[in-house]
Amino acid sequence: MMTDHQILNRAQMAARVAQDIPGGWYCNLGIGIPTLIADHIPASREVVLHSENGILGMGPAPEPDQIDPWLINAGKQHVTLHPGGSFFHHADSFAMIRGGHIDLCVLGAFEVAENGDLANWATSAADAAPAVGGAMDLAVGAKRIWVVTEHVTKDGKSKLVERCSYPLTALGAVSRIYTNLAVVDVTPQGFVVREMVPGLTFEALQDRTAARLHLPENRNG
Amino acid sequence: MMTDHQILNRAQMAARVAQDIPGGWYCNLGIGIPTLIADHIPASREVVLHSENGILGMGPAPEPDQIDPWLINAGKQHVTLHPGGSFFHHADSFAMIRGGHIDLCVLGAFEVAENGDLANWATSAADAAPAVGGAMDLAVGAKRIWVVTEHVTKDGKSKLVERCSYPLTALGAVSRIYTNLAVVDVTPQGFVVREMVPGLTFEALQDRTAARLHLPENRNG
Amino acid sequence: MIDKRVGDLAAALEGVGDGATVMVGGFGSVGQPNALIEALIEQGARDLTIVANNAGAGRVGLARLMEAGRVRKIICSFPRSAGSVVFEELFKAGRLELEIVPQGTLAERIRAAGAGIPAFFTATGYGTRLGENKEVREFRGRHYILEESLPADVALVEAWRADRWGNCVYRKSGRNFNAIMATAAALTIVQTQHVAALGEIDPEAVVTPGIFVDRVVHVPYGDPQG
Amino acid sequence: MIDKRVGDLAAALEGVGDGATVMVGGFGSVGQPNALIEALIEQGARDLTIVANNAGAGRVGLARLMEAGRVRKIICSFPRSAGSVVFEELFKAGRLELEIVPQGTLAERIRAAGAGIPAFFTATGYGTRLGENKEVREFRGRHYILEESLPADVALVEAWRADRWGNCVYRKSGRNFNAIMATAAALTIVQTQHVAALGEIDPEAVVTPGIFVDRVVHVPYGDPQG
Repeated sequence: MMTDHQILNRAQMAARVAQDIPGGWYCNLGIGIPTLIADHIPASREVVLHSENGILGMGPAPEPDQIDPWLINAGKQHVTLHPGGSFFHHADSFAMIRGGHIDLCVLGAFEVAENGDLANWATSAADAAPAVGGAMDLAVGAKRIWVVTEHVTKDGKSKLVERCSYPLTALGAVSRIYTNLAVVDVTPQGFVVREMVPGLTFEALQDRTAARLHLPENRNG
Repeated sequence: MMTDHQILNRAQMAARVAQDIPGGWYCNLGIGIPTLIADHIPASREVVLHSENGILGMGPAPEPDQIDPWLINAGKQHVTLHPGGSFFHHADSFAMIRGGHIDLCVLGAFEVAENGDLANWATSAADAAPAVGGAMDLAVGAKRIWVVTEHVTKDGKSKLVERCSYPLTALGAVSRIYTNLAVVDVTPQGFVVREMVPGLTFEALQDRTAARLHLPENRNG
Repeated sequence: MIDKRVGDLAAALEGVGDGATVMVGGFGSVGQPNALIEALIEQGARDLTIVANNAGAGRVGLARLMEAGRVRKIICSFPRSAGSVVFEELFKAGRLELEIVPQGTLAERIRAAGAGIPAFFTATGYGTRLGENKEVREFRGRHYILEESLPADVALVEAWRADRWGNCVYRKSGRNFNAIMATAAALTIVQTQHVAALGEIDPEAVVTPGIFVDRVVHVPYGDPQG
Repeated sequence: MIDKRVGDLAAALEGVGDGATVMVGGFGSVGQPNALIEALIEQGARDLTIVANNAGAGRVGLARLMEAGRVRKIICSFPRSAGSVVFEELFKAGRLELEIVPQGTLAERIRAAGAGIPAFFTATGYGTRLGENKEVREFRGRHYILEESLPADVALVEAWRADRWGNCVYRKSGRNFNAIMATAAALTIVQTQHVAALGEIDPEAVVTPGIFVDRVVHVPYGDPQG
């Protein structure tokens, strides 16, 4: 079924998330699309970026001739430091995370369930050596977890599901999902669609989603 | 019963303890006589003093005109800092203590039992508001605990006892006691006298001690 | 623009509620947030639980807050010290609840609260009166007791320098409980001797990153007294 | 006089025994104690348990130690990364034991070992595969699992500057696991880019006080590669 609607690319998805991050928040942006979000926060809006390898106040990637080999982010990319930034060790860094001091963490996902369960670290229960990194700590520790991801996998499988089938990262962690098709809140009632790309109908979105979608109450009522 | 023996004063007791502290040790010296020990460590012997309020490498009291009001020790006295010293917060300070990184802590005591139990924080089980400070952490955390104290109280009661009657600070913590009359090791066999002040007999020392004293095996055999 | 500086002490203390648990930094006279304590007396919140190493001295600062009848309970390691006269009076009169905590356990419970650790085991206090009624467990042949984290509603902190993001450094033995209390409260209020421009504090030497700090008030208080 | 400096890498690694648990600092290419790892390969200790964030990359450093058959087990948070070829080979062949630990839990277990905390509760991993078979407890309405501390026999640390007492500072994101591993091992060995005179490192900015350090070896290694 073809519909004539827009599909956001990775940069557009990152830009859409960036819109919703207010100045003054302390944010940790995961590897992949989340990392791109930083480029879409206007310089005038002070958002303080945290990297779990011990950086607060991270700035954008340096010009190639300005690279400091001693300054990388959790994704092992070279970064810069804003005035007001600071360095600390791994235990202090995860104290910030686990202690609930990070306002927002944006992560990628394999699956998000309608109860907020997140699966984003292992693609198979049989994989004996998946790499968890800091995902579990971030998912339980940050004040809010947003996921940014394609709505469906390359094989057309919905990433929004009733219950996760992949190994869980954390229970009930996710409060909002930004996909290339929609912005979806995770509520006690399940998935509530807040926004869709132009040209997409609710029914078409539901067709691509393996869990029931709801419209906000004020649109139902 | 009068005997013609020496009785060490506080400074002499402190000096006696100082003799046994080798260079390179990290030491925490409690309030009272233990604090005096620092004055008796020769400048040529590098012993690094820790204060639980966040100082390592503490130096002696400053000259009156050199006082830095921002630098006090755990006994709230003005101190100095040696080159190589460092400052840290209370959690890091007690991580050093609890984590077994302090080679030696010297404390005062109300009572030490022959099994190494220490009572040095509360003088009565009925006292509802005794001040414990860092005594319990030091007593369980330092690699070795030595006690320096008068052998008997002002009322003539032995501070070396079979079992403590005062509230305990820690179980089996003390390994050596320096008194104004003797140096006594706490061993699995109980109190073993290593040294007595000149003129004092073992019997006279036993008379002033409320637990059985032993001589070292090599002196018995 | 992030600017955590507030204009005066009244603004710094705004919203502290009755029944709040308030941490107060400092050890001895060094690092005491005296101006914030005075402002808390002005501010009027009652029925407070105070977390501090000591229970005040003389009739100023923490002692004055207690004397004004505003403190229901104090959690500390060393209530009795030279000049703790107000504490003695109130405690004898049964008008003050007291929880004594070994100093290292107090520090670790505060740090745990800031680090999202609800409870931990420690050997400190095992077999003593302060370990009574606490869960005991053996690890690798040694006995430990379970201690819970100690979070607060408000932390009153004294810093040496702070910037508009709330980054703080302390001065010598003034770091003490200040740096850990800053991490453990829902509302962390800093009185700072000096205000630094953003970027002026060496990123390698920041002790309290701004993420932990909510308000900064500039109080050039001068040296600790006594 | 306290002088923890040793003349060469062989002296730095002296006495590391077969079966030792060895912590290796670094995150990505930054703060890797590469010279000490190479020296450990030379030194010959076998049957090692390695604690590190990653399981090595390429065929150098940690990967070369593993390829040489000297590692029995690895405890890490992120074994699979770009270029973790040696890990993949050994793990598939069943020649390497693996314990995966969430990065924050790994950091806290190491910190706990250094701080004399044998175990603590954390929410991380609750309800997941990595929380299976761990004790669960509820505090204030939330579920947590019990994690034990992770001490080591040896820690290999890379510092930016160190003095003869062993005081260390790190460089930017090179602090990472180095500063906590330094506290958690019976034998802490530091390779430092620069040696400072005693007193040259600002006492307010020391990250690892010398009390945690046993040996310092001067290795002007240069910038991280890659």
